[in-house]
Amino acid sequence: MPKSKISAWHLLLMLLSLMLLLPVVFMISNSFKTLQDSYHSMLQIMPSRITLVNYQTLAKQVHLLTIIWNTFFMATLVTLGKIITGLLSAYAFKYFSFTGKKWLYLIFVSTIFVPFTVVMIPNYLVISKINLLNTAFGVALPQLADATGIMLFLSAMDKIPVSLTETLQVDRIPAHKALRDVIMPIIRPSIISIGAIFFINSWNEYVWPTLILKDKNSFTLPLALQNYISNEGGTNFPLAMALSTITIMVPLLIYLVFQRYILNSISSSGLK
Amino acid sequence: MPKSKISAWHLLLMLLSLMLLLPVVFMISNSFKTLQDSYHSMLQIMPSRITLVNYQTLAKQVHLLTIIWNTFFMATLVTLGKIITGLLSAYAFKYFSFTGKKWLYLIFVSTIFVPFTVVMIPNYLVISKINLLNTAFGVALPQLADATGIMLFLSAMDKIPVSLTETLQVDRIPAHKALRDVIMPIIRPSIISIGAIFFINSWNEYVWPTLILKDKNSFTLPLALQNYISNEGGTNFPLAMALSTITIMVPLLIYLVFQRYILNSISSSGLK
Amino acid sequence: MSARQAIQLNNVTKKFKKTTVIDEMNLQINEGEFLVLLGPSGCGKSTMLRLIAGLEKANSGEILINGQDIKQDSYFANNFAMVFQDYALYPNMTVYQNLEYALKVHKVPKRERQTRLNKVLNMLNLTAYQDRLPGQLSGGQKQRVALGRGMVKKSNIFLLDEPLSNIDVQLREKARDEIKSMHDTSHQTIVYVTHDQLEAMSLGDRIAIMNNGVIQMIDTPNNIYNNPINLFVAEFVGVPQINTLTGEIIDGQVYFAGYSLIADYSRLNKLGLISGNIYIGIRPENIHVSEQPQNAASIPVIVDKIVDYGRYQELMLIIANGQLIKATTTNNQFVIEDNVYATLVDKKILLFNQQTKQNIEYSLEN
Amino acid sequence: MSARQAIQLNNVTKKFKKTTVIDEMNLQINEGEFLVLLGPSGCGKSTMLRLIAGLEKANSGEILINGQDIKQDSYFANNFAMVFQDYALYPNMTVYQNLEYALKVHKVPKRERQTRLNKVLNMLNLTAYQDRLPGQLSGGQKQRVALGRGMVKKSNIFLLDEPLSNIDVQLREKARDEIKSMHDTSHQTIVYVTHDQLEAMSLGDRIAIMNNGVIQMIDTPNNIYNNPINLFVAEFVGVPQINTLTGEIIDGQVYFAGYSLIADYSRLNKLGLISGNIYIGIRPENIHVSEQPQNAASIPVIVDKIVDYGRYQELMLIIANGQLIKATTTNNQFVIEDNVYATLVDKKILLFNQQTKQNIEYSLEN
Repeated sequence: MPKSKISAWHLLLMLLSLMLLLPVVFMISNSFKTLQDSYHSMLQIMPSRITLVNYQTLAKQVHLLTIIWNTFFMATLVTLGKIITGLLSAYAFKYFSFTGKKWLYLIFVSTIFVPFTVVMIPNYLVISKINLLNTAFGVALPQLADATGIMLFLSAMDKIPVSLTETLQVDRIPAHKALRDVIMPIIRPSIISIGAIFFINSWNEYVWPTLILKDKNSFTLPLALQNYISNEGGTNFPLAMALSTITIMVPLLIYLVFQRYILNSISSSGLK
Repeated sequence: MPKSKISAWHLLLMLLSLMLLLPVVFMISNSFKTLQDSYHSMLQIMPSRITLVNYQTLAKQVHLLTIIWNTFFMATLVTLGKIITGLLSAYAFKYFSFTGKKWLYLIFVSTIFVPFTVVMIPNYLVISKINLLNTAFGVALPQLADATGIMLFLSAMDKIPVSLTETLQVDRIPAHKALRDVIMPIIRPSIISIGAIFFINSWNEYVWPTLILKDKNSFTLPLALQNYISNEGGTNFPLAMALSTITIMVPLLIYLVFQRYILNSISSSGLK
Repeated sequence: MSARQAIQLNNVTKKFKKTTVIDEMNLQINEGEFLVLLGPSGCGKSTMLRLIAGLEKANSGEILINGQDIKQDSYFANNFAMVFQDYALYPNMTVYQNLEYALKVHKVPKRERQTRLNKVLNMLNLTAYQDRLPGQLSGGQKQRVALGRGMVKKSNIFLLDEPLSNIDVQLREKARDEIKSMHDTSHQTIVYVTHDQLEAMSLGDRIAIMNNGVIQMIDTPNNIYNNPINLFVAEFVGVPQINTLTGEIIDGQVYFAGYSLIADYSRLNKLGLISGNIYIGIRPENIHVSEQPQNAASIPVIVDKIVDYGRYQELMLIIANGQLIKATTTNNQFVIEDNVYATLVDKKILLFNQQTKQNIEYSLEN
Repeated sequence: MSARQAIQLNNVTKKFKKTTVIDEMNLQINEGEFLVLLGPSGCGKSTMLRLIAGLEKANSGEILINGQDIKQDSYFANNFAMVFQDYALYPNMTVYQNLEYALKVHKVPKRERQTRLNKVLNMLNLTAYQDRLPGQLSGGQKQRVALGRGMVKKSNIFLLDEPLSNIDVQLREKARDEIKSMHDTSHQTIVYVTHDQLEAMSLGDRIAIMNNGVIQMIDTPNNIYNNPINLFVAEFVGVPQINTLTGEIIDGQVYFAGYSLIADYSRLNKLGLISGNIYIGIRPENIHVSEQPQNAASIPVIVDKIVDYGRYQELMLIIANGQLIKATTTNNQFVIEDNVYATLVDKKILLFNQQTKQNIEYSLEN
């Protein structure tokens, strides 16, 4: 391959990754600027003077630990719930035949494309009727039926050789034991990575928790962040950026820890 | 497999699909109720009296056609942009080796987990600086660098046998011709389905367009819908449900048309 | 071998969408018999095995195992062992756990499990590997574990789907011998699917040759080789392939390239054929090549090509009419372009009807 | 065959991570030569082909094609044709387009393209299929298209990676003949990777037997079979496998099971061995089985098992000391448990050093 051609492709990727990274760099940098610095030289990458004042102010203004615990609890609840329903449904879809299976599957997939704005009101009304407002359970409940999760688990199960499940069938192993003793151990890396993805997404979730969690004591990080951001870009911009930086710490950590699994599972092979 | 066991699994799936479907049914049903009916019997599935009054009111209050056109134009722009960058990046990642490839890929994947709330302010500032507020281009630009799309295309390319690309290599076919003449025709079904997913997601997008599209003339459907919804559930609930119903028509249509491709691509094999 | 039937298929038909894969199949397999299903890829042999295992459902017909219809739920769980091409060992369990798992689930008491496992591990020389995971085993060891999984279940029917195809060519002979010796010791009923005729010939008590979802012939290896029912069977079995020549019957005599081939008149008289075209089948090892004609039917040929396989040599011979025939010999002394004579061994000549492709002289008693 | 070298490997080493796959390889392939790389799976034969094709980069050493280092960019694009195991036809193009594509990209004028394509389509009997997509072709047709793709490029080096392994067993003989006849007509240099020794024996001008990334022996099929350099080669080639027996040299004579095997003293004297253990290699077809001893070295044995492969029979014989040897015969008249005599053909006995596993008598001139 001529050298010049490779460079062109390389350039494209560099450009895109720059587009992806710049906002993050920008955020971290501004979280270390004073309000004045930020106002004058918002787009300057290196702060002219590094200050921790924003983080200190935050610590005074909000119960950071409570908020982090709320976020963590909600994300854990959602993750466990989605893993359980997703795993069981995917297994049922994969290894059982029953009437209407194809239709049921079509319904599941089609719901992926129903915009959240459209279903949030009905869901809100239900959660409010059963008195789960302001609870993590209220946030988690409607997410238990999650078609994306089912499909992620389905594609993990696709990699299990048919002969293996047929051996289970020939040996007359009951379905729940087969799932527990053979299928789950085999797709353990996928479960970990899908779980990590669930957790991070739930951690970052904003629109739906806004509806359910009205009480300041039940706020999660993205909700608290919203208090510092007006539509026009925030009254105290560096303060918002400091809270943003705190918000992405946990996802980043989880990503780094489970990186191997996540990479494998997301692009299941990807590059050599 | 004993009959009783199958039923248990079946029940689970039925329950989940009910949870998924109910909000949609509920929405459609309420869009045909009068304001009063809806207030008194919101959770009743069949309207006691079917009325088209909500749709008529909508047609009077907003420029439905303009809004639909805006949504369509924006979604098309985003879709085309994301297909082009995604396809090119995935191809570069898949078939070229260059220094730093692994790191670049790690950056791409990691950005999937940066919450949107966190990057939207920096992105907003950039779009505003380059004078793209209130335009579909402003909505599309930051989405061109989209790691999810790259990974979807990567996994589509994974199914191309290595021997095929090695034949292209032995035959000294230049990269852009190989992409155009061989790789793209082979993954055409995936391109169609990923494109459909892009389009539907963009059609449904709400948070980011809210920031960019301030002018009522540039509103998309989810933005117009927001005007009828307050946090507490809407001042005119059936009217909001009517607009919701209109909103999901196009995604539904696209889903039905490309269903075969989408199912294949999403769960790339899924069930038998 | 007892005459009780372990497996019985009555008019079984299996279709995938509109393609008929198994067509009105009838088959009886005796208890303790080693039956090999042999055929080209896509002939339906694997589907047949899967039907017997209950992994596929027949569209019509019935399948009886030890006299019981497999559609009944009462049908005994531990009857079967199935060995798949990839062995299908549970990758997360050690060799010991793999063997133990089904017993544990079906609540065989612990002491009983241990006794059975130790016996089988010993018999298969797997004791030293019992704590290894399948990923750490060679192909041959995996195959033994897969067999062992059936043996600890005390299965009396083993279904094997190309169990040697994932083993290195050089080790297949040994792996084959292990299957054979398991059968010799424990007399299970074995149904063995393969596309490899050497495997089939060396293992099977009987071989069923399949094509297009139909059993063409089911018989002992010897009869299949020497007394094939039709041209398909004759051409499918034997390496190098049988020579298929176009001959003619004139006045009750078989002519090929102008030579009258079969001296034994009584054999021809029995057929009652006076004239017409036929196919003549003659295996390469039944063509003798010599410098001088051996008898009146020796055909003058030219040596066109010689391939030396070490143990034997293959001669490509061209006849005056341009036809090519293959002969094998174990001590070739000819070189290319030699003018020599080919003599077809009279008694080994097979005659096939040109329309039906049936062996004209085929008889069950033969 | 000219003596010009088409392909030359000098001290080529290839590692994947820490595993050495090709170890300091030296190899010369003459122009127009048909070289077969034969070896067990994982021996490095495919890697070697990929190194030559430039699909893998060597860690050290150089590879010359027609005298030019392949690392140079100047290296001529149309030199090669590579046929993959799965043929790697472009699934979205017809047969005609598949053949035409590389020419079109490299700007061969349209008329020239048409001429070349028509010639090749004709030669390979593909004219009738030229508008079909690869999905509509059989395995054999796909292979012909893959060959044709190289022929229209006028490649003078063909690299074939197990091209017959996706073709039905029964059709392989024909497909093999097509490759052979392409080579006979156009004299390309061919490097052919296979694990099938019959294919190797029938196709190769020379065969290179590989193991663990090292060429064990490179020679004509005949020498490889009859004069193997070491025990690995002797055991790898030949079905059924060569018998490897443990023998002893006492007073300059070879003893096995108490019998003195080699009568020719001059042969043994040349070796200069007086005493010590050795391996005795004897191919099954070189063991004569008879009712009465044929000479003083005939060993009394018992027939343990007989497998009838149709064309020949394999006898498993047990010697008094419990050792098992295999013999083949084409007209077996013995039955199991017969007491018979096995006579090893004196001249065919191979002797291997027990430590080095080398053939003691190996010489290049032989």
